[in-house]
Amino acid sequence: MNSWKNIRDDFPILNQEANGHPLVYLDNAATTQKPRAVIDALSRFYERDNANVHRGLHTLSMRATAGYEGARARVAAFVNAAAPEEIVFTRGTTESINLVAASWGGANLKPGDVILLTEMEHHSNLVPWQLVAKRTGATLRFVPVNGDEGLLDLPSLDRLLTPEVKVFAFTHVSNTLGTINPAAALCARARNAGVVTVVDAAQSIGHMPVDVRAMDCDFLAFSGHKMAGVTGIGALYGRRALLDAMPPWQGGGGMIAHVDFLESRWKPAPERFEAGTPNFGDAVALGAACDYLDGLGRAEIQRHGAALGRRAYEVLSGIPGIRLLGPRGERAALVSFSFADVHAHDVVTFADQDGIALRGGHHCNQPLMKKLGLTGTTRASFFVYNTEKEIEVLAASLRRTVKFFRG
Amino acid sequence: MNSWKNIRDDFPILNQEANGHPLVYLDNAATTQKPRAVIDALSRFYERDNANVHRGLHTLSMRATAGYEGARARVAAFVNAAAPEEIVFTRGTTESINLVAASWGGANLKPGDVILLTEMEHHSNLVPWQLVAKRTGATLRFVPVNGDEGLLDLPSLDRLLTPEVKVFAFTHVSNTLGTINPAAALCARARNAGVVTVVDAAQSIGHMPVDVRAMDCDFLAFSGHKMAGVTGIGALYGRRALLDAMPPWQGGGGMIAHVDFLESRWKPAPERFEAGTPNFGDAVALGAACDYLDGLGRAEIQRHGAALGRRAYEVLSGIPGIRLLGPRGERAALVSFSFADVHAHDVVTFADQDGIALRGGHHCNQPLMKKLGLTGTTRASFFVYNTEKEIEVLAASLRRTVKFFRG
Amino acid sequence: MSSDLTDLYQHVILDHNRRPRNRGRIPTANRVAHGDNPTCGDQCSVFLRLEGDRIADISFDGSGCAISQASASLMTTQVKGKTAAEARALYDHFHDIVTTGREPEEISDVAAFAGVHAFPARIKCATLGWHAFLNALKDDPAPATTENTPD
Amino acid sequence: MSSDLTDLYQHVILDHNRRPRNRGRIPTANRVAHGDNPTCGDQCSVFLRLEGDRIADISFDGSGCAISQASASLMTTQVKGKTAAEARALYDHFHDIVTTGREPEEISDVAAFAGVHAFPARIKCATLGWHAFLNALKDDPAPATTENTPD
Ligand SMILES: Cc1ncc(COP(=O)(O)O)c(C=O)c1O
Ligand SMILES: Cc1ncc(COP(=O)(O)O)c(C=O)c1O
Repeated sequence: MNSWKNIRDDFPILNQEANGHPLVYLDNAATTQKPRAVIDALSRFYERDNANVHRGLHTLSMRATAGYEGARARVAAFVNAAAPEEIVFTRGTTESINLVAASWGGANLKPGDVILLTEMEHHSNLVPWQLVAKRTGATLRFVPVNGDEGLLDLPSLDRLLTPEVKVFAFTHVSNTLGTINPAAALCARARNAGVVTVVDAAQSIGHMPVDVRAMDCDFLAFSGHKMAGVTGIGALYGRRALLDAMPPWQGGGGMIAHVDFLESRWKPAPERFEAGTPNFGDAVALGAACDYLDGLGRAEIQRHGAALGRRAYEVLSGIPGIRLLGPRGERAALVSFSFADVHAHDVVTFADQDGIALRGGHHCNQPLMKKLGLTGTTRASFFVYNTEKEIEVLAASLRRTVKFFRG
Repeated sequence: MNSWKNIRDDFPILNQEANGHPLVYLDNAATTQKPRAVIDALSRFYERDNANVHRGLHTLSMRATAGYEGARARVAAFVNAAAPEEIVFTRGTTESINLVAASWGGANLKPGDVILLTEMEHHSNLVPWQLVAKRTGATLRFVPVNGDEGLLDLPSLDRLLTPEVKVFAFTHVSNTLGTINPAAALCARARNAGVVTVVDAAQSIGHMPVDVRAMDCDFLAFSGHKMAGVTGIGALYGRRALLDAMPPWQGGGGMIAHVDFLESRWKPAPERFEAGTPNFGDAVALGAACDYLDGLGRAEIQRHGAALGRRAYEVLSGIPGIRLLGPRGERAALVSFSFADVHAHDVVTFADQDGIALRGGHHCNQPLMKKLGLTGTTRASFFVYNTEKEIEVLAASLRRTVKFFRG
Repeated sequence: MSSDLTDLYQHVILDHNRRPRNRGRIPTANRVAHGDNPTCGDQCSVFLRLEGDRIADISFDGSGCAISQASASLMTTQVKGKTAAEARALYDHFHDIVTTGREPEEISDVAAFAGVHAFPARIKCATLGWHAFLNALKDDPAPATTENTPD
Repeated sequence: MSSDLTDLYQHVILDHNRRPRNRGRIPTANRVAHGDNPTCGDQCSVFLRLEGDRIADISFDGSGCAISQASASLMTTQVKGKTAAEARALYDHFHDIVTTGREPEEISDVAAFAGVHAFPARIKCATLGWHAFLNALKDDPAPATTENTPD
């Protein structure tokens, strides 16, 4: 168990001022900060163990390979995969989803097939499907969102899950609304209809226990940089039978069983999907991030985040003219809002002058914004080191900002 | 100018023993070690400046964006690109080539077209072309290698550059033979024939000046981890007009101009090709690697590497029964060899017991191995910190090994 | 409020933001151009009535932050009645102010935008309306975008 | 030479490597299987004459490191004349030795492979010929591969 008590000391970056105020970092849904333990694991790897993995029989290479494959096993355990071979390392959620869409989708979709998404998908769980739809002749269909409350229209799901639907891809937690979707129930309903499921866990992976076997999904995509890990590494979990049946996506060293000038044969998963030198340095750091989060306890992280999310919703709802998005009750560790008379970017610039890091804009959710009649929102998103006190600082700053604009 | 004098002190990893002997790291063609300056740049980024880039208007995000775009400009300058927009960040050489093959190739190749490669290509510059050939109906053709000497059969090039050839992809430096191909001349001949050129600079980028405008190539691919940078980051240089005309490859956040539920529009290059959160942490470290190498002086690095390559060829040629590959004269900073009676993997295991890190096997060059009647070779490859003394240590170890096996 | 910030959101900007001038589509327009800033999501359409070389009338519409909207609004008041060449010179002047922070010698509303200089991420907001206007002048049908423009 | 290394490349391995037994294709074979280790490039083909349940004759061919070739050679000498069940038991025994490093109680040539345990990257080399043999026994046409096998 790491200590929650001095948790802010674990994150060197928090110990600084921005524009003359103590940094209040509330942009965690974009990327989380990294604890010393993760940064040190990364440096240590390059200072002691670095060498190219696989194919290498010398001491450093064997150590690096053990580090890389150890990280794979660690990540597999973190999401409770049945085997390390079910974890493919990628750059992050976006690449993971592109891999599934291009490889699984390219091989399994045909004209007339339907890809089911939801209206709250991040562009990274929408555009890859648009691209493969164009390539294969499949079409897209969307589970509606019920307005500002941000809940999926679940009754419509049975109607939408027609026999033409081949895959259902949805986000576990919305980065814009803070909605937590009932992933296990959605997967169960899809499975009953014979539909493959792809879960975008970008916003849940660092914030709550994520168990692929309890969820019983077919694929799960996530990013290391949103779970206290560094940028450049993430993973795709895939059921082994599905992964092994998929054609390669990228070609190159490390993924082949045999190469001739004109034809090649592939290794099984996960190597089949890891062409070229893998990002083993950052993978090792991702293993350290898993250790760090498990040290804090993931149930405890979830409680902490949910409490901040609810508290922020309450406190901010008192600001005149604020429009809050997402569910009022159970919600993820973020709050998203807008004002009719102050643009999100102006809000962010004003908050920044008070040392507060927020994000404003469409949050890679343009179609949802359009549906809700918004051009963007301002979002405050929390992680393990954020406090109720910081929510007060945020509220005070927002009040000053709207007052300034309203004159 | 960094100091060459105490250069080994710049690389923390070198200061260790392997199996009771001082580490002699001769596996640099697989991956180079990282100087303190690069490791520190990475830690420092996560300790001070980390935030998601673009779309971010708060202090940290602006700093991170400046760091990331600064790294792009730095890398552009490193290869003398005309503009930072000609640099797309990727995971490395393999991903860069897959991007060109899938996006440019997918849009421009049709049945009957020919992709011209050489017999010395790394799997990473072969398999992506096999995949796109299968998809588009194009076929592959190869410039022959003249046997153990490892030179391209240049006279045959004019015969091979028929009107059906649409693209010529070749390696600047062979990772197996140590051959340095005349890249500028090859590009000029291809250009005269109206053929697009793709240069695999994985093995040249860290070892000699690489100037895309002098070379006048259309695309150039390379990996950070082979030029003193960390794993997970590399780049594709592309002529701007070509990049801007190419369709996206991966979809997701950051690469779109406008997204609707059913259709989207793309940003121009390089963003079009950087879907999802980029690996900005490692990109910043890559900028530091450029600084480090330029500090040593790239012409000086080239002289150092060429001297070691020649010296190793000379010294090792005295070992009974050794078969040396690649050119006898001008060669890259590596030497590759085999014995009829001792397998490469046994050589590597024995060398490792003497603290020497070598690589044995097909070096992702299976078709070339087959052509040369080899199942693999042993390779010793050098970087800025290697010494003539280490070549002596290697030669002594090899002599003991062959003696042991021959009894 | 920091002084940088009040510099940025000077009275002029707040005023144009609250009461935009020449907003909406003029029915007599013979040139239209659209600009967007995909990274921010800011949008701006410019409607132009060009008579010979003169900007006889102009309006804008769109959505975005205070800076982008106020800048577009102020732009319309500045170029209305000017020749194309005069309008281009005004843009150069404006561009110089927002990128260098140099305040112009004569007192003018444009000076309010000198504060943008301290917020480099916002320069694209300030120039969005101008880019759309320049495209309308050129009669360029491609939407103006502030991605990969030098400012 | 380190003692780990001489353990590994004991006399038995060197001997089988220099003078492989049962090498080449037996013309009477009624079962063939091929194994490869894509990471190393090692290859091994096993040719089997199965009469009822007995391994009447066996040979191997291939290329690879001393360990893989010696192990395949030794394997052929061990299983020739045995029943399928006996041969499988010999594999289990061999597998135990190379993965745990436990030397068997009775003195035998297989014991030479206990040294492999200290070189985890080489375990796949030592088991390659065995995997090809087991596939030939099963009459499995898929090439045996040491990728993603538990050893
Ligand atoms: C000539 C050549 N091309 C391509 C590659 C692939 O580089 P990476 O594995 O970094 O993608 C390598 C490195 O192994 C190489 O030597
Ligand atoms: C819900 C959701 N999906 C996908 C992504 C994309 O993740 P990444 O940019 O790390 O690939 C994000 C992050 O922005 C997200 O919030």
